[in-house]
Amino acid sequence: MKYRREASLLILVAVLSLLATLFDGSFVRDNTLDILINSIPTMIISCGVMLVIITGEIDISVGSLLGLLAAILALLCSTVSPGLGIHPYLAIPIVLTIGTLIGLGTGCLVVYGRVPSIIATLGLLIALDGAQDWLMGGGDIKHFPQQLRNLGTGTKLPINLIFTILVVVATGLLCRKTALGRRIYAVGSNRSAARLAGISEAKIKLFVFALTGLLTAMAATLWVAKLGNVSTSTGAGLELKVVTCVVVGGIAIRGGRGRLLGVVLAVILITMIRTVLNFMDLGSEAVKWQRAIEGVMILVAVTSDHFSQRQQSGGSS
Amino acid sequence: MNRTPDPIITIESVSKSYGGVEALSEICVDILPGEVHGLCGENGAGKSTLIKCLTGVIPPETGKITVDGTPLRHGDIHAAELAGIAVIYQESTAFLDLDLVDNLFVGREIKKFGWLDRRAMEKRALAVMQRLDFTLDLHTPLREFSIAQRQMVEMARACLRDCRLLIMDEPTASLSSRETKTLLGLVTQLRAAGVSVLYVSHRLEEIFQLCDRVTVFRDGKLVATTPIEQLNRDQLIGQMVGREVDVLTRHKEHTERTDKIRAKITGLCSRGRFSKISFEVRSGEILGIGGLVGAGRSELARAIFGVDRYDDGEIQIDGITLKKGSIQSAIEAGIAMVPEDRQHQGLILPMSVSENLSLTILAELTKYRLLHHDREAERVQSLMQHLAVKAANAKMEAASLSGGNQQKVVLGKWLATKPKLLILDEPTRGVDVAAKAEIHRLIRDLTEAGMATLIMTSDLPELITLSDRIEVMCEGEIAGQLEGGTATEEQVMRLAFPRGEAQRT
Amino acid sequence: MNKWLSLIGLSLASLLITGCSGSDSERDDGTSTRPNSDRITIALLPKLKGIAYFTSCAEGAQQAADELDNVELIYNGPTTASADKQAQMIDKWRLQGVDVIAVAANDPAVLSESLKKAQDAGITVITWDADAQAEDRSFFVNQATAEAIGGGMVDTMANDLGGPDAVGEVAIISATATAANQNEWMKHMETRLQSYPNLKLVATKFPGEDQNAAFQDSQDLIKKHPNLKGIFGISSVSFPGAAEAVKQAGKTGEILVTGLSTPNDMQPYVKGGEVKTVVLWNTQDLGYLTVYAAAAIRSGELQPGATEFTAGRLGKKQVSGDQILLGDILLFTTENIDQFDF
Amino acid sequence: MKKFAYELFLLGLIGVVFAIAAILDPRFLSKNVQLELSSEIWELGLLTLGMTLVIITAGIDLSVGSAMGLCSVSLGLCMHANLPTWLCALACLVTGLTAGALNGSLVAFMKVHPLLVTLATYGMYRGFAEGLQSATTNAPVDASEGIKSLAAGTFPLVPLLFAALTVWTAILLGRTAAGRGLYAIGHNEEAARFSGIPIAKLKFWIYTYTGLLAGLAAISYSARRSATAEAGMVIELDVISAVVIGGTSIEGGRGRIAGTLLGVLLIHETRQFVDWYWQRSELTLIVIGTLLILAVLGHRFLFAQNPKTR
Repeated sequence: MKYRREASLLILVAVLSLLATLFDGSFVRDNTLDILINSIPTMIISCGVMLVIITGEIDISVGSLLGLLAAILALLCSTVSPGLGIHPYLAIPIVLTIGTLIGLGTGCLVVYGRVPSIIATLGLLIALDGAQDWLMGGGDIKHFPQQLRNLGTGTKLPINLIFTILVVVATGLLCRKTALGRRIYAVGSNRSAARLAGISEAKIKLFVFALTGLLTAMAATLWVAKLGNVSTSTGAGLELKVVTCVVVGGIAIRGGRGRLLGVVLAVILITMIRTVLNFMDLGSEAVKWQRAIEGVMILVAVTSDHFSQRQQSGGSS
Repeated sequence: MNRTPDPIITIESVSKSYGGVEALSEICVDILPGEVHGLCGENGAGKSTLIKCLTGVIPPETGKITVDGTPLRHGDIHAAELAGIAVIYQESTAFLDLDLVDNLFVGREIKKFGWLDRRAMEKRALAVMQRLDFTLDLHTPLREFSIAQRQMVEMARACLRDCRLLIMDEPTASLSSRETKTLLGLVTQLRAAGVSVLYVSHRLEEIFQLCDRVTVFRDGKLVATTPIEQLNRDQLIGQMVGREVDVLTRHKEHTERTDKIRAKITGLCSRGRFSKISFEVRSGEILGIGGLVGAGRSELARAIFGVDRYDDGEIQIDGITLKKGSIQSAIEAGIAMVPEDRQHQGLILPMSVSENLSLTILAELTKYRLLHHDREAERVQSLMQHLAVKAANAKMEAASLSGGNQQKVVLGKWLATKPKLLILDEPTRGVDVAAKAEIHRLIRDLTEAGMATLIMTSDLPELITLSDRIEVMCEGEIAGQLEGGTATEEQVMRLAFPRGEAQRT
Repeated sequence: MNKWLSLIGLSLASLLITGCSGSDSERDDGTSTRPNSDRITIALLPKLKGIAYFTSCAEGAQQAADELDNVELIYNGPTTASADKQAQMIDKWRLQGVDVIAVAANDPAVLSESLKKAQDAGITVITWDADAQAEDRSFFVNQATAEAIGGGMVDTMANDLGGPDAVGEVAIISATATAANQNEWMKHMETRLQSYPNLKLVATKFPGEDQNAAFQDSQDLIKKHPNLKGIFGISSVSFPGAAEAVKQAGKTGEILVTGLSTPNDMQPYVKGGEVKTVVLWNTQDLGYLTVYAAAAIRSGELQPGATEFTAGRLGKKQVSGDQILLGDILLFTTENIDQFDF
Repeated sequence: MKKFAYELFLLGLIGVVFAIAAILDPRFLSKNVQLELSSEIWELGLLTLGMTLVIITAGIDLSVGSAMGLCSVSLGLCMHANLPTWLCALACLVTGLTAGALNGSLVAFMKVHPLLVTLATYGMYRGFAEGLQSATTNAPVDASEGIKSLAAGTFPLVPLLFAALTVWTAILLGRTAAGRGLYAIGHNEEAARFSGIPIAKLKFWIYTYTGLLAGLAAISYSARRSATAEAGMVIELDVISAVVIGGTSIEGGRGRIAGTLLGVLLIHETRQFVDWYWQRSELTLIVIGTLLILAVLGHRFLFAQNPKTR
């Protein structure tokens, strides 16, 4: 069945919702919107990282990159020293540009420097984390102009969510409806064949890395807008969460295969685990095991698929 | 036949060298419109390099290529494509994760307002399949198609490009006879439509059946371009190797065939792959397994060697039953296998010749569990001499050897284990004529020394001349037995085709 | 040949990188690691760098160092609250031969070995902000004990909710489940909560250092416990996270958030009404006092058994046993928060 | 000598670090300082031994640091219960072995991509470590005298053990059938399988070995500091960086223990000196990250063995 993965993710989401509903009857009604909003940074970045993984590369620098970009935006916008108090509509494009350029730089390291992407982005993960701390200097940065905060806290209309949906839809269209999207898959599926078909592997890869940079900058903007606070720990560990979501969503780690829908469901699933556990009466002792429980669930999600796949395809080549 | 004097493509004194070695030197060939132009030569003769120059994958160093009188921009894939040059490569260029429509159009998508026009692409895909007389589902990922079906998609892809010149590089290497027939029919059809075809193949029968003229390369140099009527088989081979070779010696009756049963397979079944397979191989005997591609030959070979598990049945070597699905126990029992895919399964290309050769006998080369480097060098040296592997030294990367020599290394690493049963899956695919003859001779010598050999091959002359006995498989079952040497290709084919279809052909 | 060229190239590149950043950092905090006989080098180690709390401590410390013209101040700390990294830094400072090491201990047990070695090497070890094991240091600059902090937060919350008879459910949002300081505080908070029989602790969450998780946990708590009246955000990540969640849930005024923070950092939420009272002490003074104490101990001016000593602009400070007391906990509310700038 | 060109290059880089140190602050180079700072190197070194094997097979183990944390906590629990020293150490090693074996069996027998397995266990082991610690002792446990004298006493047991394991691992890799098999797997797993290399077995054992090393590293760490769930936090980044800087190809098939040792030394000296001289934790991160990228770039452009192949 073609949509096996999506179906099982959907079932898991339903099971978790049901479980939570046992503890709180109005769980679904009260939490759906919040879970979606809380998933925004992961969701946006996952769209980019998914494309990177489809081309057969990986980007594990997004956590540090988000932190650095959030710090830059905070310094540009914050109305209190050391912030420069620049108008957000000016600052946001600057941050988006920086994000795209860093993404492009990563792409250049991978494509022209021929550094394996996992190593290039590991190096960046470490270095950009340092750069973020360096830039932040003292402590948290708060005091953002209302125009910026409105992007994240519009109570009537969740602008950030609408924007995220637009990003997801655009990514979906890119994958399915454009030549570029099909070429991204083609490069990941068989790079030498892609070359022979006249596709420039270099351009495609530069594009996906740059796009990931841009999307990370967007996520950073919405992050700052929503939480109104940037600290040195902003973004830490996000890269692992994103890669986990992309993989659980059914994107083959070797490239070429997987659909956006699965990733979207996986992001929702992994975001809601925390909320569901919060709503179950875990008791004060069990709460300490929350991270372990999440870990086990992710391990099961990552491996269970291999059980079923093995049975399906047997041992054929 | 409509013969216009002006060639559509002229190749004038094209040269190309890699690291000081001339791959092509001063090549001049012209291709006429509507002709099937054969291109022959041993591996490493420069055929692939010429193809790469023509398609713009690499630029030639000197010389020029003109299409209809206009020079082609060198090293530009798009320019070659625009000029109407399309190619079907030897190794599959399919995107296994993409569906048929995407495979046909990737790189040349049809767009409407910047978006993909899926409907238009589907329509054209159907049209081209109709023209080529086959039907496949448009939305199935190619992974789920057979190799032959993937090859058909490649054909369709080339046809879609409205090409003037279609280059086919060993298109039938992995096709069964029936599929080959379909494909050859297709080539004829293309010729009738005025498309020129540059046809590269090691299978001389196809060259004679199909081509109008044949160009032969040897060591990067042009030997001759000859109209096919002026050539016979031996002359063509002579042009290729520079001497007359007794390619496929007629089968000699083995006088020393013993009665000792080496391998006994009883009732082997694997769901969806093959069922009820039973046969015996005696020491000193070559048993050929014939059949169409997809008949289950390779799957059977993999099961015997323990690569895949099987559902039912038993494999015995010298009376000892093997463990299911364990390569290690198969090797311990004395089975060796030269797999189908030399580059991915047979060899570890980035490792040295020496490391490849000793990979199967590491246990023998250890002392106090440590590898004994001198002993390793000794063994490797003697193996290389025995097999006449042409390599500068044993430390060379296996990747730098020619196809024939690579295959000798694969053979060598298994002969080193002194196997009781040697399984060969397509042992001479993509191997040039001279190396092929050497490999055949080697197989025969070894078998006469008491080994049992099981050979799976799509190459019918090879199957018939090499085997003592032949089992023909059809749709996963054994359809019948034939005697080697005396069987005819027709007999094999009759057994190989599923019932009902045989009458039709 | 080109290998050696490349080597030279790379070494130049690395020189360049390190060189550039070097000049930069020296300009920034003017540190120099050269020992000097008549000068005192004081190494000030926070629990972690990069949060406002410790940065303002460092500012105070720098003021003191500037006033005392024989003091050179080194300020460095780990980027996460890691005791292991702190121990590494202490070891390095010992080897570099600083005169005083002042530590805000992330974990007494982990640091014990390094501190002992430092003392053996003749270095004066004091603690500030968070104490180490008593035998591993000479004095503790005590702004507040864990008991005072934990109890203070509970008292503040109870007070804001209506005094000793405060009624309602409260929750704690901590850092990781293994964060030593937070665990210590929580122990005392739970004890103190017993004296408010109508305040019920309904949940404790451990979002780690993840801002988004802290926000999410607070959000879920608010929904899950409709009678929730107060949230203790006891880490630098969870305090603003909880306040923001209350604000966005539209529960401003209904649910109060409290915790430890510098006034500048939480000022928007105090003004906004999500936070009624922020508990803290004067962090700049803490850093200032620490440096004065360090200098005084090193020069022999302050010795065990003393009952007070003079710390610059802070005047006379009380010494009780081996503890130097900073003074009272400060409570920042909307009335007084603008008077403080740190 | 050509064979060891890259190792020479690394030595040169270490020389550069020393040269910079000599100019800026010669005290850093004194025997005493180097000896004292070396206590940090053993855990990193131990873990890289296993990681080198894993990366040579084109695998990766992100969970080593978390496994080390889990081992440290289990050691702490045993010490807390006043169990005899040998039993504590054994429990710690068994925990590591088990964690490694879980990774190993998922990678080798279930054939899940190692990145996915260890990405999941990375969070899981750390989660268990934190859960276990906070549910039981709720604080780090001081190393017992037994463990201290074992791993941090006057007798340099850990360095000697590290030296022995290094020699053993190097021999395993360079001079045994298993080692040859690991390289074969890294280059071309399919062909290795067809050559009768026991792939699943080898993979299982190298992940398990890495787990065991995490246990050893945890004992060493706990003896120096204390038994805590914090042990090994983010050490996996340094471990992978050191192995890759040491010339092991992340794509598999290439790498040597000698290179790894130099990689460890280079990372260690760089980190220590930047920390030592500039006293800015964030600068250290920037330098290490840049070093990793530069080293791989250097390897690509200066030592690519066959420029003809892609």
